[in-house]
Amino acid sequence: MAGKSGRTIQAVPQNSAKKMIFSWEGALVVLFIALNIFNMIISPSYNITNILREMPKYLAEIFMLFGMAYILVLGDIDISVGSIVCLSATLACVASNAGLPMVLVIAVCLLVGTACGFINGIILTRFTELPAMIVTLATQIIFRGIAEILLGSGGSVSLKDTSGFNALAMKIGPVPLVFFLVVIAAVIFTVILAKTTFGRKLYAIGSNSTAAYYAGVKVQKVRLIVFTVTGLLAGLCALFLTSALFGANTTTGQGFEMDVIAMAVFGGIATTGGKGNLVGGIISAFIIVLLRIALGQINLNPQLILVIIGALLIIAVLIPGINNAIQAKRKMKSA
Amino acid sequence: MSEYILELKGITKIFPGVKALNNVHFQLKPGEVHALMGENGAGKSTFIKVITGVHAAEEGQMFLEGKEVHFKGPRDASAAGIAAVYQHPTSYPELSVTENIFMGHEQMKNGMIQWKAMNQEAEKLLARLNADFKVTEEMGALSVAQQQMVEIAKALSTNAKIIILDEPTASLTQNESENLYRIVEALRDEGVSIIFISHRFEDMYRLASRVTVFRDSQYIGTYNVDEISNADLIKAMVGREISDMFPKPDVKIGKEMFRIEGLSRTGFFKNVSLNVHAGEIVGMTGLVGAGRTETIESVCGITKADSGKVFLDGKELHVKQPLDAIKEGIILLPEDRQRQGLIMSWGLGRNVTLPIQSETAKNGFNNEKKEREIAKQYLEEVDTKAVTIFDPATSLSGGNQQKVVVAKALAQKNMKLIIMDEPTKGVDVGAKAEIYAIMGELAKQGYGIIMISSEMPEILGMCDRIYVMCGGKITGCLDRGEASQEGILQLAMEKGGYDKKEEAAK
Amino acid sequence: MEKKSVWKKITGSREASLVIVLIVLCIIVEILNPTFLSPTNIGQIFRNNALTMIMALGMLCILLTGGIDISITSILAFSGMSVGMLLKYDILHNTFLLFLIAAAIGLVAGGLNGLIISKGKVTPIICTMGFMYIWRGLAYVMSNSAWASGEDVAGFSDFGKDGSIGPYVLLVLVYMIFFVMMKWSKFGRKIYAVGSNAEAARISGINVDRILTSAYAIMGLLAGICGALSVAIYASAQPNMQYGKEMDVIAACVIGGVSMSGGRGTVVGTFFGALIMAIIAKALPLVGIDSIAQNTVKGVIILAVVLLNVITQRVMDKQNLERREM
Amino acid sequence: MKKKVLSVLLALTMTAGLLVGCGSSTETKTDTAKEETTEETTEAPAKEETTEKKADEKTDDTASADGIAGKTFAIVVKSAGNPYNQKEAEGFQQIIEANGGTCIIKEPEAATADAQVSVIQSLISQGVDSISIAANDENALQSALQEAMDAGIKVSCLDSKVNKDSRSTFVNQAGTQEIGQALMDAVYDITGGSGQWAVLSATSQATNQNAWIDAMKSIMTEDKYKDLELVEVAYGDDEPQKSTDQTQALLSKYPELKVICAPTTVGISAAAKVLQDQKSTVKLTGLGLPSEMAEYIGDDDAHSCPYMFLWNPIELGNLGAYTAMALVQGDITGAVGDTFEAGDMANSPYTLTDAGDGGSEIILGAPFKFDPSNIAEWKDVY
Repeated sequence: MAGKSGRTIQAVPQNSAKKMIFSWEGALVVLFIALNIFNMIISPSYNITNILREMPKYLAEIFMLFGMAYILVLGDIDISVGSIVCLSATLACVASNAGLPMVLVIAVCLLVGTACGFINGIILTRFTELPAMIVTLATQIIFRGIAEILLGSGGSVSLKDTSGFNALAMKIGPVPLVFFLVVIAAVIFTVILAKTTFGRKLYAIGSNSTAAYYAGVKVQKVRLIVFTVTGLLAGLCALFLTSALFGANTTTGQGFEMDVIAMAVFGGIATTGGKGNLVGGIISAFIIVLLRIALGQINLNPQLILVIIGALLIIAVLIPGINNAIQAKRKMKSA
Repeated sequence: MSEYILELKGITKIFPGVKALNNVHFQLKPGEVHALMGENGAGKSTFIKVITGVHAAEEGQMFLEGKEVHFKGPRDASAAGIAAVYQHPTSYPELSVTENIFMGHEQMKNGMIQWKAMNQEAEKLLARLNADFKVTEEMGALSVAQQQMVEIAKALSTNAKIIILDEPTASLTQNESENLYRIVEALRDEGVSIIFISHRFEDMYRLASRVTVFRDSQYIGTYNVDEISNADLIKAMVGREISDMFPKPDVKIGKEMFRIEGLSRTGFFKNVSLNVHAGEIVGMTGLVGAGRTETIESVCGITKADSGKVFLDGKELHVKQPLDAIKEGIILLPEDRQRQGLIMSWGLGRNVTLPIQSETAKNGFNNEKKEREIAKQYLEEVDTKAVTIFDPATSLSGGNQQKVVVAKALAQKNMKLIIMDEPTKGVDVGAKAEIYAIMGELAKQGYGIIMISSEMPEILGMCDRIYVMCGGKITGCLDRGEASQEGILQLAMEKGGYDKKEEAAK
Repeated sequence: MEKKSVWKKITGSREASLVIVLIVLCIIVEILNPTFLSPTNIGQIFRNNALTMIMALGMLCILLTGGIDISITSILAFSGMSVGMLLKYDILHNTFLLFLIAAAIGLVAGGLNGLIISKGKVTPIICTMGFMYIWRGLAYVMSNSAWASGEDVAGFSDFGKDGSIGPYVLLVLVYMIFFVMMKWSKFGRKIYAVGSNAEAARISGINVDRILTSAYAIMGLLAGICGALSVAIYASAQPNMQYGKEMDVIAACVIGGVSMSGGRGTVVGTFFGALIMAIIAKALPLVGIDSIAQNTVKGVIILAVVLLNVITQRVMDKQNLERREM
Repeated sequence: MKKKVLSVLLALTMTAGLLVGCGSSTETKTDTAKEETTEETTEAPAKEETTEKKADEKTDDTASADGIAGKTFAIVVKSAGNPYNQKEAEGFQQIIEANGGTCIIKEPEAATADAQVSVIQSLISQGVDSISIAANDENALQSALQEAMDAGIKVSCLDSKVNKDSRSTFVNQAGTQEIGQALMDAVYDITGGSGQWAVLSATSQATNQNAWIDAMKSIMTEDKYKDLELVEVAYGDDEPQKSTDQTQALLSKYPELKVICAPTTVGISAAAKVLQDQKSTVKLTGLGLPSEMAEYIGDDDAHSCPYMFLWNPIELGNLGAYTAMALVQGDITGAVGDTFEAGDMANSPYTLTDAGDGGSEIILGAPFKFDPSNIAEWKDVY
């Protein structure tokens, strides 16, 4: 072609070990190891059996991390997931108590979650002017509100027949079933985000949705899918939470949205979109969960645990900024 | 008293990793219009920001009316009588015109902003510029040309002795530019010194008495406009000679491949019909806001037209979203590269392969190796100045960014019609020539090309046929032979268009 | 012609459409329960929602800069708890000084938010989420599981007593200050400028970081004052006070037409938005909606008002386009 | 590639961390037996057997041992930052420590059943000997508490019960029927026997409040109360602001209203403030903390609440502690009819009675009436 100067452009990716170790994920791995050592020192009860026993409730929360990570990569946010968990769990219990077979109960739970996510998605994609924050804030109130109405004046529903949910809470050896499911889901969602065209589209939308749209990405369809899948994951979370609680009440899932956002952000996923990956998100989820377990075991005031998590979160997001500033200064000197 | 109102000596400015200015000089005489030229990335904008105190230079001295000054911030510069109108309008779209004019130097009384007085003052300023909009309007509701006028009014409102115009005509059409020239001349006659940055030679010839050229962050020289030839100036800017600016190849025009019939969208354009033949470069010009971009965006599925038909190769298309148009082979190079064309934080390679990733993918998994090969191939084909395909788009100059957008289009194998919206906007002269060359090459290969542009020379230099739009309607279609600057201008300002003529015929 | 411009002004101004929503809401409630618009009730609407209404102003500043602050009720709890503890342990009883201390605590907390967001380049939602945990947690730790009771805060709570004009005066004062500040002071306009186009603001010599920090500091200051006010109005300091109410404040702003992407929003709009939220809170128990359904109704109303805003805007845009038709 | 290496690293550290964790765990005393059995056995039934066996051993041990020295007793309250809960926990701690035991006070992160589940799980890990819990949900803690019982931990509840399958016994502050009766009589007394009254409750889901309200409603069907009209049950969600709104709404909706009964500590103080500030003729009664309500209790028009009820949360904590000790020492098993000594508490010895839900309960005593004559004395106690 004309104007060709014969210039060549490098196209071989550089794989340097240094780069990997100094990445955020690398730092998280180091932190993960350090944390485990720290936990073992402070808590005599910190061992595999206890961790595996204490974990299922937190593992159920981690399901939603995958959806939330996708939503954050898109540059959106969903603060209604906790309420979706509440509504799904409530309806699952109602369905189970109505005598439906377990398969149908599971279907109801997942369908309700999916439907809630779909409603979020539909509103957001039909009214693109609205920020996700305010829409999911309204649906947060509405979804939990509907659960409150369904739960009636008792405010809680308990399973009459727990056998089906007991099966969900079963353990394979010492390891709970939900652990395997979380691992499988983690692999699937990580791979989709990192390796597939769909994942690439998420990053494109999160980085610049206009340019993505011009390049032929069906932006609104992708958003609708992601919000719906997040609803489905909230349903899944509700299912396993119910198998731990044998019931649901108006506070089920309260505050989960902040928990999972904190996990994702600590894992290096930016709320501004287009940045981060699930490897970081998953490691950070385990860091937060294990820290909570260990601090719980030494009977630290739970509010202090929240203070520590809050402080960690702020430090974590401050580090890249400080790092950039130092790098810039160094470059400045070298120039 | 010095001969110069403003003089800069040995300015060096360092950004993390790069020297943006390296020992540059500049001298501005009172009451002159001084052009500052150079390719993108030559350091002009940085230089301006040093003058206006936005950036502090690491080395060098600045003299204002013979006295050395040290600006600690934009406030100091503004207090010293220096005002700048930046390349990207630095406006506040949600705020009123008055407020945009007076931001940072509001008229105060007892600690309260005097809105009434400011509105009156703003009206006076706008009247001086022959502006036809209200001071209470929201900035975001104005056209680019009107926003530019507000920016100039803002400079005037500070009673500046030196006004810097950074590419003021880049987004303006011919006659809007004319209006700007008159304003600049009037200011000069009032004794204001003006620094004028532009890629358009016509701006320089029309206005400036002297020109200073920067290249690669360095000072090249200062020349009297009357004494330097166009070729020499280009050579000074680019560092080499450009033999043929508009390499329009002689291509045999094929059969009609693309046709629009009666396309309308309420409030934007009405009853637009045009056609393109294989190997033909079709120009679309007119004033900004004439509906050119909006028409094309409807064709490409960005927005929806209310009525009308679009045909490609004789088949009617039903395009609902950009993907449909892309699948049919209609490729758009959007006007705003940084917002619409590229994902600036991404590497070049990823940008190039974004639209085709599904085609190279296996079972939905990205084939990264193949994507890298494709990206490398096309980025090299358009001769992008980059080190690796992983460089972020932000690291490139405007012209090279545009080349990446072109590479992205070329990578789409099924491309039939390529639509370029202002392909050389903000692109320096060297890169411009290269982009024209690519266009010629594409025409030779038999693609249909539509080029939307406000720049008269490239429209006249590159197009086989030129559609002129005005007020949302096509007012005329000129062949290469019959087209002239005056003819186009007349059509661009004519209201009513075809309809009126048809009515008259009846 | 004259008529048309008046009409255009009404339909074109968001505040006007808010007033219409407000009037419709009031009429419906008044029909369902005629005691609604009694002077006592109206007084109570303002008093019970003074906290949301005051904090909405701070949130306005922050949303104008394009940020968000979800730590406000935690700051409120911390400052309120501090006031409560000072009173409980008989350290300080001077109402004015207590308000001053609460305000100072808020100012520091907000300033910290602002510094981390502006200098540390941390996204506002994350920074304030961290502090949401931190301040709330510290409020719990400080309380040591004790409340300051009505008796503990006896003298102090006279300020917020039903019948005292304290909360109203504070409310009116803060709204007046903000109305003037946001419209007629340089500082107010700089907040708009930063939110509208931060880069442009930087070039025109505005210290963007300082404005950002100030906006968060102002928010913190108001949250701090509200901490003391909350103790005065409810004659009680509990570490979980106003838990989750930051969302009500944000909703009030958005209903009032404040854009979450920055640059757009007014004090008047915020006032009406907060008033709509206040009326919803007041009216729901009055019109006899079953209490377990009240949250749902509240959520639906918020969603409806927000969607209505968008739809109105779209209709207006379309009309404008048709007018432009040549 | 980068990610692959990372995940391998991650897996390695996890396993390494966990292995080391197992190693160190053998040093801990209480867990050792359980730990090893679970490590060796992979099948769930086998595990249950061993843990049961272990539980038996434990009971034998404690029965022969002297007192509760070396044993750990945990109390899980409903929520953090609430003085009522705090007093209850203090009362519990006082008794346990006086008898040489170790006491752990656990507050959940939030007032939810979810949060209490995590707390229970954490206590199981620590291998405590007894858990006394004030539940946020009657049923939601079942699986966690059963797991605790399977691990040999004695589970009892106090203040707010869990269902019969999740507990050995329940330390009830006062009989539901008794509280209902006391409140109903207060309403009857203050109204003068006829007129409108309303209830301001906590959340619509609060177990205790709902039980008391139901009890009041059933008592109201008696002929004596036929002239009383319950106009509404409003819910203030235990938030001062919402309780204030609800109280004001009650006042403007029912001009004829004579009495508000608020069986919740947050609601009653918010309502008391509204009524007292407005100098309303409407009077208030219910359940409240003396320390919170001292300001509002009085017989004259200047005070909104003539009298109210509550039990002593410290004594409730005391009794909870004695119950937990009795369970751990094997003095009682939780069966109806068991009796145990509770130090120098007023009604000692206590007998387990039928709770009406198939399980057993221990009743602290009748609710205590706080009126102007004794409020000054109690307000500094709790």
